[in-house]
Amino acid sequence: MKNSLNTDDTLENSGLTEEEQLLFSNARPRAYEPYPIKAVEDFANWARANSLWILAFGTGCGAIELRPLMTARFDANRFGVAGRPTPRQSSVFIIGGYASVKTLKRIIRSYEQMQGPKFVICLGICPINGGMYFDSYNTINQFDQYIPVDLYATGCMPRPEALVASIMALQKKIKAGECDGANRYVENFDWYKANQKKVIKNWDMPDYNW
Amino acid sequence: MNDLMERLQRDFGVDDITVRKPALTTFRVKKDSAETLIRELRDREGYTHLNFMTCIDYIEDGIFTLVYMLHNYDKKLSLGVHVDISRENEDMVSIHTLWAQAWTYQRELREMYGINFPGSPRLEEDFCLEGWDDIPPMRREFDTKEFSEQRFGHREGRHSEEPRDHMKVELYPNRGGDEK
Amino acid sequence: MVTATITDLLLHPLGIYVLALGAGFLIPLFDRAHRGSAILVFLLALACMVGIAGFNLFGIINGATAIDIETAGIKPPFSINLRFGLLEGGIVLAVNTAALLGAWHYLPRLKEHASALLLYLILVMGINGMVMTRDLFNLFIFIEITSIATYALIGMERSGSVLAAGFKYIVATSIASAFFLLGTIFIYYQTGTLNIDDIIANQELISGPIGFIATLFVLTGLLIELKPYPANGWGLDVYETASTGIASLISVGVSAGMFFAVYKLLPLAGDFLHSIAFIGGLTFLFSNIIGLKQDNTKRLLGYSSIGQIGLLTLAMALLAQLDSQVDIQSQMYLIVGGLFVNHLFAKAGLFWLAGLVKSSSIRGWSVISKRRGMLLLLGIMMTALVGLPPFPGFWAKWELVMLLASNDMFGWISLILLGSLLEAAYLFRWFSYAQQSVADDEQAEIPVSFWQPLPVAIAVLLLFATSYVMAAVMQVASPELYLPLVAGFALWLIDGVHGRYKNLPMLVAVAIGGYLLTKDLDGINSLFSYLLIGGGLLVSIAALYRKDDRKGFYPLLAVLLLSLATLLRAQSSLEFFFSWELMTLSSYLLITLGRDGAKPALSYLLFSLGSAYLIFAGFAVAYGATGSLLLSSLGNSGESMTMIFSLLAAGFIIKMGGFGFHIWLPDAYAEADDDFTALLSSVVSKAGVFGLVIIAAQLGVRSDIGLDPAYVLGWIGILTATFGALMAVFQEDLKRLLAYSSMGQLGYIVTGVALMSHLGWVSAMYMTVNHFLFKGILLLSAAGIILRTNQRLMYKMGGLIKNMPFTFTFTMIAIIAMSGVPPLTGYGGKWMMFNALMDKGWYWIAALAFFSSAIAFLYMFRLLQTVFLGQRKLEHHELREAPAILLIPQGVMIACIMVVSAYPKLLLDPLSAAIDPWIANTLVWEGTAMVTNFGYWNAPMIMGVVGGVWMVPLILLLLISLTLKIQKVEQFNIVFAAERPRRPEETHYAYNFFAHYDRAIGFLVRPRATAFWNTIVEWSHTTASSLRIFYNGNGQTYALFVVMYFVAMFLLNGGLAL
Amino acid sequence: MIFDSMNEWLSKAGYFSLTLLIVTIYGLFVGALIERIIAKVQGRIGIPYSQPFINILKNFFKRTAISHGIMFYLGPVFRIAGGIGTLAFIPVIYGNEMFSNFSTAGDLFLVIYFMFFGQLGMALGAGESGHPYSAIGIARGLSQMTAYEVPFALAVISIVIQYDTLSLTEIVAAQQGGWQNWTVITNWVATLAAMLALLGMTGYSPFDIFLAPQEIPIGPPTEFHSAYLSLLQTNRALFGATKLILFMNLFFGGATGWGELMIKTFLIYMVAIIVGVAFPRFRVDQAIRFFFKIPTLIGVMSIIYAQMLLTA
Repeated sequence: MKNSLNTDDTLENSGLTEEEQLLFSNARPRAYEPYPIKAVEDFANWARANSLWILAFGTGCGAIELRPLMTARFDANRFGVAGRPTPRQSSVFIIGGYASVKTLKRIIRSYEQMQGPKFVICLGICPINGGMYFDSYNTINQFDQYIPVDLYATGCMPRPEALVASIMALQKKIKAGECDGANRYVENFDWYKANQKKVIKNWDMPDYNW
Repeated sequence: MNDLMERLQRDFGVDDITVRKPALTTFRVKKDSAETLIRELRDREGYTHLNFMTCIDYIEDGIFTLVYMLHNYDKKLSLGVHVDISRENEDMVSIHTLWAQAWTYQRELREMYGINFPGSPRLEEDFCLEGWDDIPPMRREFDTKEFSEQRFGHREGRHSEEPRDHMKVELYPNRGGDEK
Repeated sequence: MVTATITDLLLHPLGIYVLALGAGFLIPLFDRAHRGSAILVFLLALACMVGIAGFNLFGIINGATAIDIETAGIKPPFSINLRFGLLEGGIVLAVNTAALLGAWHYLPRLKEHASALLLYLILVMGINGMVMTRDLFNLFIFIEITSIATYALIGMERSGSVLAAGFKYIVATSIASAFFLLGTIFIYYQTGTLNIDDIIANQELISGPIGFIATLFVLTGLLIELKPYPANGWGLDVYETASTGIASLISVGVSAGMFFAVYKLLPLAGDFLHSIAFIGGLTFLFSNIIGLKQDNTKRLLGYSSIGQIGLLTLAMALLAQLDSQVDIQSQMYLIVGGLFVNHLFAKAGLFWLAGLVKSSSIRGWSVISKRRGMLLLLGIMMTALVGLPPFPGFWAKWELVMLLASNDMFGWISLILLGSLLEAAYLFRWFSYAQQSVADDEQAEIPVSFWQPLPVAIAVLLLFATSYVMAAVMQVASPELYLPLVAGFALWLIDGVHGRYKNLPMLVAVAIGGYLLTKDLDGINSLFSYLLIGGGLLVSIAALYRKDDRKGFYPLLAVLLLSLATLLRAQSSLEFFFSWELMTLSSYLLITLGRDGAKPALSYLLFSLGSAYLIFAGFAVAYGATGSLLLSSLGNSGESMTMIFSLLAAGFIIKMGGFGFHIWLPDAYAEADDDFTALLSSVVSKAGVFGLVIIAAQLGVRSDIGLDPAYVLGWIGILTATFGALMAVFQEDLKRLLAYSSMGQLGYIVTGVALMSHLGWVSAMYMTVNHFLFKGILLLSAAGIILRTNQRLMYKMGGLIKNMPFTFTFTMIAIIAMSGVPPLTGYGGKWMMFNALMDKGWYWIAALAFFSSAIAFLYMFRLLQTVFLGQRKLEHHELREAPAILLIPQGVMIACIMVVSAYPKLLLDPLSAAIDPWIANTLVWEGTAMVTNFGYWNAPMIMGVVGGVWMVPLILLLLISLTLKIQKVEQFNIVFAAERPRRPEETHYAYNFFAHYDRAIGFLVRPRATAFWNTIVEWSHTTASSLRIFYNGNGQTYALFVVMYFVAMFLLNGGLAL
Repeated sequence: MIFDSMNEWLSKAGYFSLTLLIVTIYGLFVGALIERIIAKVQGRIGIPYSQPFINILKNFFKRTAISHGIMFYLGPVFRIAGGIGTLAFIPVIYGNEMFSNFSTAGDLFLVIYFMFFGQLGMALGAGESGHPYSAIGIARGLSQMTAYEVPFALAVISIVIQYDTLSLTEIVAAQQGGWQNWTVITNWVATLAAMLALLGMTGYSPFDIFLAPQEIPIGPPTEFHSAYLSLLQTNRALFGATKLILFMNLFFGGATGWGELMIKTFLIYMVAIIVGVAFPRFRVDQAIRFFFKIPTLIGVMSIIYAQMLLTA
């Protein structure tokens, strides 16, 4: 699975017309190193774990489970969780259940627009193996083929309690420094891109949405 | 209602008239006279609203049945107009001239069933599916499971159970799934 | 001795008649031999007539006595009794010259008939006779000769309409002559003499009903010949239909003769002077109103002719009234003579031009848009006709108005100014049609040789010469005053050179000229000279960026800038007004050089002239009150001070685009050449500020009378600022936005001046300098942007920061300096003005100032956002930075802004010193801080603190950036999910940027002012139409009018009471 | 000589850094406190007090970033420089030379105009990001600003008339000697107008459309992230607190100690919060029209009132 990083620093952006090539960056994403001092990295991870800003993008039916999180009953604010309407400022992407091919395209865009370190939680069974949509003509079966996933909260659907539990598990994982999805994505970029392009047939966007 | 049906029978030769509910009647009409009949219903009989139009694939009979659902606001009556078209020659007259919004339905039918509505606007554009490259997915000869496995892959470890059998085991584990 | 006698004999005035008659006999003879020789005789005769008149006039000017001639040795009425004095000589010389030039122009047509040559000579002789004769009956004879010759000449064109017009002409003039003859008989009955001098001497004999009727008949007869409104339809028809050669002679020659005849009989008029003045005024005003509606070239010229003669009549009657009280003979010569010569050459020239162009409608004159020479001639003629400097009409009008003002005849002044404005309106409307270039395939070739326009050119030269003579007589003809024109002329000579090589001479000329003109100025004038001349030069450097030839641009620019210099050094109101008008005219012409400049330039000119006439009126009132033309004596005007202040201030405010009078401003600024707009806004608009400061200094400060209008002025200023800003918010056009912004910023300055306090003035001057700096930068940047993008609409740009980083930086700094955000210059101006406003207790104005400066943020940001930021268009990816020559002046101005921001004392000290002579200094400095009653302002410290607090986060961010992987991305790498951006045009949020603001308070800026002025225009056109109802083209009706006119005169002058 | 002034500058800068630190921490803390109070009202626990700090740290610790250009990069710098500068020109603690900052550089007028500095810079930065929502947000924000400036300007003019000075120190000095001397008592009309303007200034509901989180993802800062965002967040706390200090100085008698300052500014802040939680959002043109009606009218009355005070 570990492909060697393509040495060529630019992407082809073959999905774009010649004019559009001018308008989108063709730079290849780069992986980032942890801070050289361990204590700083740990501290940074602690801060990241305690300030989880979730991208407000309900990608599937599970999005409905996200809403109660902010209510008095679950109050995810306690854990430093907050919603954020723009991917630039978010650090957590919660995939709300099944992802159709059409939505996958938008998920990829949004994911790539997020700034690292970034974390992905998949809700429900569908992102794992298709769930009840295992034989659908437009729902992908294995989400981690396209985007690196840090955590699965399985079930159909998992309840908000499960979501809270998964957030706490994510925090633990971040603090342990095990959430390197963004780097994995970059390191295996060509493999991910090939998978994405295999299912998304009208690839009319740049290869990496900066 | 009966008057109308009699008249339609007389003028257009509709058949298969079925009263499904007090307010809903369906009937079948020939492909050639369908558009004229719908126009007549809209302009003369007050069926001014197009609820929806959809399609049923009768692969065994080699036909698509198009369903136009019309509604009369004054009488609060609905009419379902069924039109059979051949699966081989899947052309149908466009009714976007009658209801502008019909082109959306027609785009969808084009994408999902491959039915052609010559003259309908933006027919060739993607509607729901972006970049679809196979036969239209709602046609029944399309094997969706095979397509899914081939395109989206298959994760090992998945197995399906008959819900009834599964629940028996779950509910009566001691009796080996026997409900008695 | 013998030779002298022969010379005397040959050159005796009588020779004119001898020549005319002799040539008249000879022409048919020579014609038989050879047509060419007849023409030679004809031209020789005319030339000799000019020569004789000139020689004798020269003699009289040098002290010879007037020549009285009594032919045949018999006493009048049986002899021909002539006099050749100063006036007669002048008029005869002018008329004969015009006739000679006219003959040249008309020769192609004249030479077809020998009899036409003959008739022409007879006509000229008739006019000469009318001028020179001192005998009533002779006068009648000459009138008849002239009429018949005219009629015959008109009849040369054998088309129906011409013949009909000629018939109407002969009918009307016959009735008029009949009146005249009747009157002559009655006068002879009462006085027993026909000699005018005798009649005047025995004036008391003309009395009782018979005397009344006699005078009435004589005067009415002559007046009708002058074609007064409304009994002038016959004259107009002739003007419209007759060929231009004849029409010009009727307009200038015949009218001149008639006019002089009236002049001669004026001493008899007595009580009739009022009605003569009334007739003249009415004719002047109404002809000019009707002229607004005219599209037919020759008819328009006809209205103009009649109007001018009306003005002459008015001036003459008024002066005659005054003459009875004080001796104003010399001014009378100047005024009547000036107006007359002006009309004579300008109108004749226009008729001749009309003959060359042969376009019946003024809309068709665009055929000469490419013929710059003819355009120039047309423009000069119109300028002269309207009475703009440096032409004789200007001096004459000035003298007339001043004279009227000193006798409190303000009603007549307003009428004259209004009529002049209307005349300017239709004449320059015509000019703007002539300027509009048409597509090449429509470009009808006008077959004009080099020689054909020559008479017109000579007329132009004569106008200039007369002008200089008049100025010399009025003792204002200093070389300094004429320097702008001379410089402009010199530059015009090298106008054929390739574009860029003309800029440098222009700059040198302006620099040297400006230095010479302004070197000995002091105080406020000196400050303004640095701003206007130095700043003007700086901005003009940018003109080098244009590669094309720009015909006419550089001479006009030199005239403009140097006229600003003469404006600054003006000591008297006459010099001031002369320079002001010159500035108006040259800036108008410069605007017309812009892309679609003709139409906006017209409205610019009309508003400018309106403002100029208000200033004129103000000076007139001042002259009336003080009897002095010196600007420094404005303050002695006592009770009229408020009036003077209001008039002058109104004039200057219109010029600056004040609230309600701003509608000329955006169009003119937008359509002028881009670099010229920069000059217009940053430099030329300051002339208005200068005027305002001057009058405020002279009038406002010295007494408390100035206070109330000052408060009004303050409100006007702040309303201008507020609405200028509001309107700028809703503009899509870059230059219109900046134009409205200019208007708004000048509003603050007006308010600052209106404060009439030391701090207020310092703030106004400071803002003036600041406005020069930032608006110069902004408009030069705009010039660069427009050059590169070829686009003025802001929403069609975007993202240009990537291509034009310098332009962006300069614009941004200029905008910060404009907005008043510390630490740049704008803050100081706002702070001082706010303090001064609070000091004065003008709280509401202060609140509005706050509000308008907040609104200003909206358009300033919009400018930056929609042009430089946001999404760049695909076609703009390859654009280059603006040319260096545009950037250099901007860079200099940026440096000035930075220095002044950090050390405002450098600027404030000289400003304060200049103001100190007028208002006691109230500025208190504590070290580098300025302290007022309310607060304090320590500019260097602010600069330091802001610099510091700006550097700290910057360094922090730079440090953090070291640990980050920052990727430079392209314009479409923005946040999007469902739909990706497709085209920059769809993604650039720029069009109707403040739609919500429009929804909230946009109703405030619906174009009410435009609607108001449109209504005015509509209304005057309607009036013009309704005034035209008298002209139905029917000869009988016209005859009836002539008769009724007499009846009306009879009734008006109390005929029933007899 | 030069060293003396250098020393003076350095010591002033040192004291100011202390002020800056206190005010920033206080601003962040009070933000968390308000969040917790709102949470309590809603029956929740709410964020930890440390949350705003962690958020800023988290953004500093982001490892990737993008840049749309030099203005985009400088936008947050301008923004926070505006915040710091505004604070620098306000004397924070009355009668304390240490915390009078650089208020000798300019007066109230300077503070009001310098507030625009950050907004303008931020607007330029957001503009260069090229995101249409940023531009829309700025257009709305600026329009709203012109509207609430009107009652605020009127109120300021009113108190300048009342105290006959533009100096903030002197305005505070005039209010010393008990609560009955505060502007809120002596010129309650102006205070009312200014407090209404404060609602617009703080950008809470009902005047938060320019940030509109759902419709135009948080408006101007849509594209800002990582370290840029942490600068902006710091400034939001700092600038918010600075505005409250300005209001406290103008209308509520200033503060003679940090405790008094915190209590007073917190209470002023609560006004905006209570209005914010109680009212739904205005559309921007409604907001503009609102400010041009009642608050402006009150502002006009405040000037008349001040003139009456002066003559009385």
